Amino acid sequence: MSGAFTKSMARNIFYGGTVFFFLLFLALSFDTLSQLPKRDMRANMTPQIAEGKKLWETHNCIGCHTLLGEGAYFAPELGNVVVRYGDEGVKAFIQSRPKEGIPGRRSMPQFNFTDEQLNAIVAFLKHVNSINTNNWPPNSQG
Amino acid sequence: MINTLKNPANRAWIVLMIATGITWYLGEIGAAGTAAIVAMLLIAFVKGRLVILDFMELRAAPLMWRVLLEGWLILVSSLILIAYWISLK
Amino acid sequence: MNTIALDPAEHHVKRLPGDLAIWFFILAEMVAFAVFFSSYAFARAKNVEMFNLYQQTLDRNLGALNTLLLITGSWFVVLAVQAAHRDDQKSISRNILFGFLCGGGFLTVKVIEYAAKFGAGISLSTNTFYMFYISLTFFHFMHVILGMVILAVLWKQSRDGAYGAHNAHGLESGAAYWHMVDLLWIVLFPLVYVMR
Amino acid sequence: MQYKSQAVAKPYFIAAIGLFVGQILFGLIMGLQYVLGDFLFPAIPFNVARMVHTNLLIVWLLFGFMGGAYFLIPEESETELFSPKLALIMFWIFLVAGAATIVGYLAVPYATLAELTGNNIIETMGREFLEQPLPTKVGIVAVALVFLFNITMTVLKGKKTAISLVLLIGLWGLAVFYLFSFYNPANVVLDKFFWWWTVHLWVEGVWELILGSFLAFVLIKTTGVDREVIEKWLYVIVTLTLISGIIGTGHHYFWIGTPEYWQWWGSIFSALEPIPFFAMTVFAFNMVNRRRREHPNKAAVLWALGTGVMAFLGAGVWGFLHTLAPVNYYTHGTQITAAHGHMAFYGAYAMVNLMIISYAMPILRGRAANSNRSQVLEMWSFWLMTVSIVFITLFLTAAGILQVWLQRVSDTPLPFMVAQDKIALFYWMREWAGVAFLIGLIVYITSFFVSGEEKAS
Repeated sequence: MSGAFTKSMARNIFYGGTVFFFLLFLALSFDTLSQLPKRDMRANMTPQIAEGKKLWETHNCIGCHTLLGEGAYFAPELGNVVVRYGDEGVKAFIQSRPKEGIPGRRSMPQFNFTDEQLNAIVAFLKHVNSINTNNWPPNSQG
Repeated sequence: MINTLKNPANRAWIVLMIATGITWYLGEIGAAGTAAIVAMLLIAFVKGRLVILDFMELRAAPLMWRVLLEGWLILVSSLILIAYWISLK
Repeated sequence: MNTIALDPAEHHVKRLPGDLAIWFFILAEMVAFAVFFSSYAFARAKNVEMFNLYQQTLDRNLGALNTLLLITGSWFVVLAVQAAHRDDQKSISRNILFGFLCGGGFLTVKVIEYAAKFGAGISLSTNTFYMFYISLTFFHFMHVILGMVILAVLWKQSRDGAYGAHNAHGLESGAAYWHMVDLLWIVLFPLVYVMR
Repeated sequence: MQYKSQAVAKPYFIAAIGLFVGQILFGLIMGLQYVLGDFLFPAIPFNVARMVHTNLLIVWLLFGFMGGAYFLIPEESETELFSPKLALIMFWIFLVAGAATIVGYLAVPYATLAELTGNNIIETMGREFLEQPLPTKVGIVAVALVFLFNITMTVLKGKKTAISLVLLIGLWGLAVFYLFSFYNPANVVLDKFFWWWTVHLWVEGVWELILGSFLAFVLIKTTGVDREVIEKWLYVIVTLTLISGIIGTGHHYFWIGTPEYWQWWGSIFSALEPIPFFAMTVFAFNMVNRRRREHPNKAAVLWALGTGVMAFLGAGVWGFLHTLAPVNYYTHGTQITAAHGHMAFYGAYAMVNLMIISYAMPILRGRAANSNRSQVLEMWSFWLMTVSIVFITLFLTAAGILQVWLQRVSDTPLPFMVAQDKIALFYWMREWAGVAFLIGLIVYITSFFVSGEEKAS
């Protein structure tokens, strides 16, 4: 007979282990939150950027694109799109989407944004591009 | 005194204390390089094995558990050795 | 629940002390540490100069002192288990208490060491060496705390006479965990503080 | 059926399967849009189809979890449900709210939906998987709380077993971590950081407790192995899950603006995440091999074994493939992630729900197990769906490897869409595997309507 195996011991380890690792996770998260101001460029935050994020969300851009690699994988990464196209290029692209799509191609809807809204979106994307992401993505193609 | 030394845990404790002193001393004299690394790993291995066998009392445990724990020690020491060997090249 | 707690050497029964469940947990923890240790070693191989440079800033004396404290703490707990096997009630709780105090000593020394490092503005994000130094030692630090919580429970239970020659099961399980904390430090100390 | 009130599980299971069908149909639409880009455009753009696909998945899994809990808890607690009536009311509220949300997604543009549903009060919409409008989010919380109240009261007045305790912790965790979906700061890094507290701590944390307790319950019932043995292993497995999975959250914190050390913490702990899944597989096979009786419901046992294996492959192996930071640097946000997601969700959560449905449904319909003919059909559907998902995963993995190669690793990286065009063949094959999956699902549903000699309960 090699060692007993009791349910109460297994249960205690479950509770103890869970609490232990959750506390460790909290400690690491706490450190992360204290480090983030140096990395997330919050000092540059403006109402315009916040407005851009809201537009990004209310048009469900993440349903096709990725942002810092998170989202759907149907359309290009946008965390660095300003590097690829430049501010004006991004605006022109969004504005020029045909209402009925492009025959046979993956199509982006025409959202009829105002100039002000387009500026906000670009401000948001530029802000995301400025975040310290440990050099991700590997190249400008995202 | 002799009785005290009959207890394997007491013997292990003495060896562990001395071994720690040696590692510390090696650090103090700035020992580095292959010989120092091998010596320290060897000391750590001996110490770890004493803890496993005499503190955890796995000397008399089913072979599987001895193998698992001692295997862990061998695995970790070897991985460290390999990494340090790479760094010396 | 009750297990045979007789001296196995006399009876030639191969027996794993403590509960099988705690050994699974110990193994899982040791696997995590093994990956961590080798990550350190291989990360160092890519950046030897930096690791060697910053290793010099660590306090080897405090590290060695902590090794002695943990080894001694472990030893006391072995004595407690042995006391349980011969039903020496008083000695059980006394030795657990000594083990606990050694753990407390370890934490105190570690806090002194951390205070100096954090005071110098060192954090997880300072560089890869300090990232590993803090991660490994802090991960271990929390294990010492958990081990001490376990010892505190064992101490309370032993004072209530929960352990003896025929029931050392829980005590052995907690002891095994405490020895693991010791074992991990025995690898960690030379690896992070001394080897170069 | 041992307790009358277990019957409330039935509508939950039926709704779950119905929504599952919807999920697959929208999956097929998306699959086609991958190769015929303007399919259904502009009526159903890809982002809408995807939102419906993933939200239906979440909702049907939640229906399955709730139904499973309503079935399991009375039997474990050896008492009637605290309030079957409340359970039925919540069923209709959740179903109507869910359906209204899906209709909202499809009927009006998302921005209009946001406007109409008070997104301006608290901005929570437009984040992956948490696209639900504010009223739906509040509704989910309300339904979850009432459900938890009902279940918890039942456990409190009855017997407290390990299975019901683990299940309760899982379900409470599910509700608590969903609350992070209400936190959406303008700071995108903070937003993403806590977004994972819902998403990761669900699927690689508390949901696994639900999975483990369902699996343990069905194994006790079908194998007759001692409860004591099974519950001990349940504890060991869920412990392994949480000690690897909680810090494993770090594998999402490599490239989203969070500090570099997560690359180490995340890689190390998520590398351990396959272990609990492996343990679960070994556990399931072990218990079935040690069975003390031949349960007439062979199909349920097949699902139980299947969920162990597929969860290990999908979540464990396919997760490990791209979880180490140096690999993830190249694979992050590519079809590799999609491949892993499909097999992991199917293997871990779709299959465990199908398992509990397979076990409970015949009992709810007044028999120990379905007729042989029905079970044979169900097992066919098991193999059809499982093999299809394996192929979907393999094709997406192939597509992903090529994508990584062309777009990320290459010295002359191709633009996203150029790379996508080059791997279209794999998307076509994935779509056909998806069609096979739908056939499997149709076979599965058919098995409910096949009669034959039934086994008395």
